[in-house]
Amino acid sequence: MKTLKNSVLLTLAGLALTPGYAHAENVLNSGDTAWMLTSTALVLFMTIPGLSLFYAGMVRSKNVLSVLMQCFAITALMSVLWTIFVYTLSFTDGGELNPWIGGLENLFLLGIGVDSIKGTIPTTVFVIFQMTFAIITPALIVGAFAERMKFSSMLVFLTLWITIVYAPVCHWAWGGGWMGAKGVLDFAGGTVVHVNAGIAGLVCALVLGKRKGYPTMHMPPHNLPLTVMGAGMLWVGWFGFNAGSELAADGTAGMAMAVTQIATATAAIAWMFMEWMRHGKPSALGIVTGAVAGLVAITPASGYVGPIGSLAIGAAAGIICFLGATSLKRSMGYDDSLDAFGVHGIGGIVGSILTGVFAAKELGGKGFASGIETMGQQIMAQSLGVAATIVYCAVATFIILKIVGAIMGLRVDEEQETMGLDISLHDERGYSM
Amino acid sequence: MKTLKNSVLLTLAGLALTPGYAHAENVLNSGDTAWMLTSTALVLFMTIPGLSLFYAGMVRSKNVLSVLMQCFAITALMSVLWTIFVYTLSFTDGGELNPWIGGLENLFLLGIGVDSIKGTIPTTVFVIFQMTFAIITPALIVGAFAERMKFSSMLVFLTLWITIVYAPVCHWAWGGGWMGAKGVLDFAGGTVVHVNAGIAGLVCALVLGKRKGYPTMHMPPHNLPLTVMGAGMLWVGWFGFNAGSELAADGTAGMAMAVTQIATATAAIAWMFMEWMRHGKPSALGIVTGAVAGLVAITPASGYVGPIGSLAIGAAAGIICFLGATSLKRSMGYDDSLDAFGVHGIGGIVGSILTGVFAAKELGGKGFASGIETMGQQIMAQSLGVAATIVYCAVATFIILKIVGAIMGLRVDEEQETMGLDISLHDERGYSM
Amino acid sequence: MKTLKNSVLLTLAGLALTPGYAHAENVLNSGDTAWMLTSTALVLFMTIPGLSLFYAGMVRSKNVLSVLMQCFAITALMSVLWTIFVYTLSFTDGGELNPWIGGLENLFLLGIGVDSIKGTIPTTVFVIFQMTFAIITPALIVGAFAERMKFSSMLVFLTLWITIVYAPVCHWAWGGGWMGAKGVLDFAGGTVVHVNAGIAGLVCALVLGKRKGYPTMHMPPHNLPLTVMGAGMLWVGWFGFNAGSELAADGTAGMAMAVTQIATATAAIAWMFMEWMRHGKPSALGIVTGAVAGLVAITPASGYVGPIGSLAIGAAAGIICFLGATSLKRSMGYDDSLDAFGVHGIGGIVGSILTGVFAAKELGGKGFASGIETMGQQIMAQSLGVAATIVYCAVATFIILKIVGAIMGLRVDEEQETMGLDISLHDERGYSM
Amino acid sequence: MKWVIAIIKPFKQDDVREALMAVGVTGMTVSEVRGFGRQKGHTELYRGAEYQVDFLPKIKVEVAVNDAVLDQVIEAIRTSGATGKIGDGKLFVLNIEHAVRLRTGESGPGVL
Amino acid sequence: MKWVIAIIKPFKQDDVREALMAVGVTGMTVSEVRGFGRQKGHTELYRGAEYQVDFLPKIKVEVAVNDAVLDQVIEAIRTSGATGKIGDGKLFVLNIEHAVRLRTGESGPGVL
Amino acid sequence: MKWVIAIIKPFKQDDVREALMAVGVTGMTVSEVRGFGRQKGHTELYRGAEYQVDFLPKIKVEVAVNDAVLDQVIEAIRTSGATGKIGDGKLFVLNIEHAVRLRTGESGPGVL
Ligand SMILES: Nc1ncnc2c1ncn2[C@@H]1O[C@H](COP(=O)(O)OP(=O)(O)O)[C@@H](O)[C@H]1O
Ligand SMILES: Nc1ncnc2c1ncn2[C@@H]1O[C@H](COP(=O)(O)OP(=O)(O)O)[C@@H](O)[C@H]1O
Ligand SMILES: Nc1ncnc2c1ncn2[C@@H]1O[C@H](COP(=O)(O)OP(=O)(O)O)[C@@H](O)[C@H]1O
Repeated sequence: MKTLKNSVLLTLAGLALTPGYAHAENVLNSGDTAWMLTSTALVLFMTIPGLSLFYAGMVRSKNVLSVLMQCFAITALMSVLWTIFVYTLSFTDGGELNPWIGGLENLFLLGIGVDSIKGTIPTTVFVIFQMTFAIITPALIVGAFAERMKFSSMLVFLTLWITIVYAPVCHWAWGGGWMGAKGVLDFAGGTVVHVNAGIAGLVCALVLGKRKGYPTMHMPPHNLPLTVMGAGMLWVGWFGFNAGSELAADGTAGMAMAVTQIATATAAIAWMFMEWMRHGKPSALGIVTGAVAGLVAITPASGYVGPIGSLAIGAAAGIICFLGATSLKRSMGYDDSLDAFGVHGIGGIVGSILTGVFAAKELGGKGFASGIETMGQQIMAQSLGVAATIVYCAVATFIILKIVGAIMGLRVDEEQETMGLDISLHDERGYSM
Repeated sequence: MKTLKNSVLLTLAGLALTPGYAHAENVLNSGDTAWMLTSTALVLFMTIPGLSLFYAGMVRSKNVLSVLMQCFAITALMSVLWTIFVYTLSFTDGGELNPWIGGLENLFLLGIGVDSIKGTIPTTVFVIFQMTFAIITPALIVGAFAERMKFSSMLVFLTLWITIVYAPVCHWAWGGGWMGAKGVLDFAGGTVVHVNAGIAGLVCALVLGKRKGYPTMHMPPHNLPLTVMGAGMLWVGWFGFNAGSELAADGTAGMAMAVTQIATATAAIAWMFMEWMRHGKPSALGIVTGAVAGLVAITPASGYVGPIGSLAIGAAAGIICFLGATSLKRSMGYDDSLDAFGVHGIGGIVGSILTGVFAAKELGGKGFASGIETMGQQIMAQSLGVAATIVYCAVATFIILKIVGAIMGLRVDEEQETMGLDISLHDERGYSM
Repeated sequence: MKTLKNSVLLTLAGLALTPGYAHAENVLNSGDTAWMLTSTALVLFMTIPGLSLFYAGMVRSKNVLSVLMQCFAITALMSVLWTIFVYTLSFTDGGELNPWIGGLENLFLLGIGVDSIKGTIPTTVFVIFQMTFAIITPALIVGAFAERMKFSSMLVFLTLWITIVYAPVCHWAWGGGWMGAKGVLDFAGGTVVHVNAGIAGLVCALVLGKRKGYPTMHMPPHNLPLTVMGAGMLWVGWFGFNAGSELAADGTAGMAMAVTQIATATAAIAWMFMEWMRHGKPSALGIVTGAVAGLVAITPASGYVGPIGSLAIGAAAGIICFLGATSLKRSMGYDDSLDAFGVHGIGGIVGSILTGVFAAKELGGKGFASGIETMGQQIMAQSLGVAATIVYCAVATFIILKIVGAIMGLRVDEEQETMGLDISLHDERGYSM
Repeated sequence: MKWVIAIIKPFKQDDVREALMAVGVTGMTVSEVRGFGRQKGHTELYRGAEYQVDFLPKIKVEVAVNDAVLDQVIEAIRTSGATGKIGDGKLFVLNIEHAVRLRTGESGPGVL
Repeated sequence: MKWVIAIIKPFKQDDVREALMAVGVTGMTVSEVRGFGRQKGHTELYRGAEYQVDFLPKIKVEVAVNDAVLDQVIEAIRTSGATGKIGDGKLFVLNIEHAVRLRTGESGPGVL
Repeated sequence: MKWVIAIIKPFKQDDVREALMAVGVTGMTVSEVRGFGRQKGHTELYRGAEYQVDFLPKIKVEVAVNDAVLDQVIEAIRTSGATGKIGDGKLFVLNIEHAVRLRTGESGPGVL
């Protein structure tokens, strides 16, 4: 998402181009509002049903509902927490602490009314749009602990995580914190969403340990059509994620949508050919995973790069995430069940760094952050953003997991795992054909 | 949906806030139009595929197509009927009969052209947006008679129902009829859509009787992932339903979307914890049903309440509908197969009444209907709207069913029911794996 | 899609109607942009997941992933090709060759920046919106060669096809070529998309030959709920296809959406009753196919006809495509597996011709193309457009197939076909329940 | 020991299980099968392509019983599984030569 | 009476059913099974995780026949079920000691 | 020749297959079944409607073996299929009177 400073500049630029068109800050623009209402719907669509189907198809049929339920419960719980206190921690002024965390003035969204405006859209729309990001980020982590985490522990863990990890990182990048000030470019969530979720996922996979039987037992995805369907929904919904992060229906939103499409397509093709070369056949699970990798990688770059940059970022994402989700995972031996780290963590890192390259005007981009002059500086800034997110997220996630684990345990017991979480945790079965 | 009078006022208010911005009545606004085109797509999306999947997953596999087909055929049939005569009955001036029913001036949509404007959007868009409401309302009733009604009888029954029940109730509330005039607040269809469909469903369940084997035979949902998927789609599409009912992309639309999200999330959580406490485990079917209950309950309130009100309405809906769809149904013994009444009827009543409470300015709402001064009066108005809908809908639905039943029968015969409606009525099978 | 000339005229007309509203050409309009961003998402949604599910449900379970993968790979590949050279061939000025094909000035989208404007929307949005059409057209052809074509050959075939067939036909109609100049009306792709894909499908079916066992072996659809779900998504997404083809959020877009809804519903009902009469029972697969036939047929007409015209076109499409996909196919004996020709080819022809009838002002339409005065002339123009597309597409497709076939073969071998393409080409299985 | 195979109508499964439990049977194994017989199937129709489906869904119940209770078991299945309509199904008895309980390794009649 | 169990390739199901009907068999029961044998399976690959799948989809046909027609039935299955390629499957004959038709309660050879 | 039917726990399928291969068995047929026995089932709950599900998912392994290796086969299944917990399942041996390989038409012990 553009930082607010950028937003003003862009809008002024936009005004210059559109004489006679009342597109000023703090005046509601119905076109921008229409697009942001739509974008909000699109990003929610990414999680339910998109991501939840993408994930649900990959687990064994005895766990299909547990994954769907985790994503759905996260959606509901994060919405409530966001309303009560996470929004204000993320996006209001934190006073002295502002580089690190926001303040408390909008607890329970108090102070935000029908007529509150943020930029050119109602503040309520901004709040809900951002809420959908705070929903999907923890939902992405599900991919790492699927098929073995206790549902109750997951709720507690993620409540702490959204407060202690997401809110500050979000504030750093978009809410007026240090990361934005340092010129780290993160248009739609490369660090805030994907690196954050990917690293948290990796820590979860390591702390929870492998699923019983992994990797010797066969655990083929139980219903790949669900996964392909979910991937298609993610792709479509991601237009709201990236082009919506412009917070307006303008040229930057248009370019963000274009580069999203191009990078995603390129990554899908790249993954497909990698698999074809390495394993002799291209697969449906492969190509859709490649597309998701492309979506992830273009996310931080989407408002800053042009078509050429998006082809390059897409290709890089497809190839590197392919290696991450196949060779790296297998050689390291952790059980990141559905590749939350392999796709989102790695894709987020690749995309965040490459944003520093392809934002360059000469490469068709919009140019570097204000105050940054060379590609080297921008890449440094990007790396700093990534590194800070990795370190803070990894440490904090680890501590939270350990505490929750000590108090209530993290994993279901062996028998429950064998029986499947659907029956053992939820008393229901996915299919009764 | 706001009544037209409100619409003018709000727009004027909007204009005051947005100097230099041409957002006047009867002048097309492209932003508002963009949002309403989108909203129309979103509300259609609620029925096909949303609601039809939500329902289809809950029946037995031998009836899966029958439910999908019912929803699809309703979509098509209601669209045609709406075009021919139901729109004009609902939304044009009925002259002397105007408090009760509209007129005939737009039969076959004659008189509505490319340049016709309603408020700030093309009249065609208003017509189609409202059409999607007239599609989903009868489709909701399917939940009550699923797995046993004759397809042909259903088509006849719902043709009569949309004419005799829906058109007038819609006119009462939104088309210039008595309900709007009395100050009954129904932003997006608490009475018109949900109480109406819920009560009609209850009458259907009572008149048609139980499914063979109910409640002793096991009838677990055959494919809950479909249901969870459908619930996600309903949630996303509902943004068009509620925020679209503002007919503009403005601050009220933004707030309507925000409170929709918050109430839904709260209801889902509330249902989940109720189930957890009462039965020892939370379930996926439970949490998604809770979300739908929240969506239903916030519907009438969505343009009138604030975040605090939405938390309260969501919590109430989750808890009360939980009791309705579990304890009440079981103790009364009717077979409302998929809880059309338990969720939509009860949720609609709860939401409509509570709109009278949380519309209060002190509780963060927009204030009461014009002419209404106290919360007590508003609650009385709301109760009147609900009661009138219940009584009229129940009596009329009962009579229509009895007549259709006498002429052509309502239920399939025992053998067809045992065999499943897919084979016996449609000569096809859902799955051939 | 309106031709650019029309676009200017319509916009000017719009301006006349909306005093004080800055909706001029080459000035970005945020409302129009919002709608076109949304439309782009909707049209992508038609292919993934819409069309791919619609098709996937109809094949046998051993081929489910192959169909999903074909659609997904087409989406990715066409996006990349469009970016690199197909867009510029389709939509830029071809100089002397302009009646037949565009030029090369926007290779790699060079020259298109954040600030480029086309009409009232960013050029990037126009590019991506049109890209989604270039995605779905080849994806439609999948229906004709499903369950037997080699994946690698398909990629090569469609790469050639999009270049040699799609790009020129698209340019003829919308890019400034001869068809638009002749006054052929094709609002959203009757010839460019549907006749084109349908004829290419027919040629594929004839050249590839029947599936092993067809028509004696039972090949029932393996998962009709997927098909019904996909049909619902197609319907919803088609609003972007048709109403988006106006490239603005205005009265014509509104009417395009309205007639799309009405024609689709009418065609669904028509097909349902045809089947009911001919076979004794209406089916779910039937009604959804009827809806798709209606969507296809109203496509070329959607910006030109009124409600009455849409009722007529819908009814004609439902009845004629019913005969095409049932009687005609069976009597001719070709194996158009999922009726790409029967629905899209025939529906496209019916719709394109009838556009010439119902565009008439007296029938509620917008009037004929500029320079055309009588219905007879318009019908002649429409027939010319259809005939040219049929002949060119058939010949070119045939030649491409023969060349690709000679070089690398078109079909999988018998054993692979028996085993199913999922295992034999992709090393994965759709379901492991 | 005998191996009793009964092919029954799906909706009779619970009745048969209860009848078997009533005569002291404590274990059984069931599976979904498709049956062809006198009971006529149905037609399916997909876009004009008509299929005659002759196989109907049935449940196969397999139960190992000691010789002593065989007659009771047969009678229990017969009375609980019959509706009197064509397609009720059939029951076949085969001989078991040997039986083992995997958990304990014990064999012979005590296994049941 | 004999209980004939035949494991065949799925796409041969209709041929076998017709061959059986041709020799006068009026009832049979089929089910989906997975077979392991000489015929080699296939590999599946999901994000780099390779599975060797040795079990192949097969159809199990079970048919009770009177002794008199046993040879004909065996021959019918053999000729209709064979393709000559590895994996065609096998046929086993077991003895039925007793048979009952649930609907009527009649037992013995008349049951078929 | 004997027809060995073993009802086992699903996650034991690979172990049993390997144990069988280790004693020289080259073919077998498995299917998904639902078993009722001492092992208790579970409860399912849908919107307040509670179902007691007594049938548990099991795998049925069927393998035809020559008499000479029967004991080894039984032992292999027993040791590989047992976990020591209730519900491990059972094994039954029936007699095969005749066997045919469809592909070649050969019959008798050489079929296996
Ligand atoms: N000879 C047979 N061998 C195996 N199964 C049979 C045989 N005959 C019938 N069945 C099974 O019994 C079921 C019922 O048989 P059917 O002839 O339809 O009715 P009924 O048992 O009332 O005579 C069939 O669907 C089939 O599964
Ligand atoms: N000993 C056996 N016991 C049970 N089923 C067997 C046995 N051997 C083979 N089968 C079944 O027969 C099928 C075909 O056997 P296979 O060895 O692959 O080919 P063929 O029958 O041509 O020799 C197997 O997939 C399996 O289902
Ligand atoms: N008499 C029987 N006939 C057929 N199958 C049986 C019989 N008894 C048990 N089974 C099968 O064996 C499985 C395990 O039996 P169970 O009594 O639960 O445990 P155990 O084998 O440890 O005694 C059951 O689920 C059922 O499938």
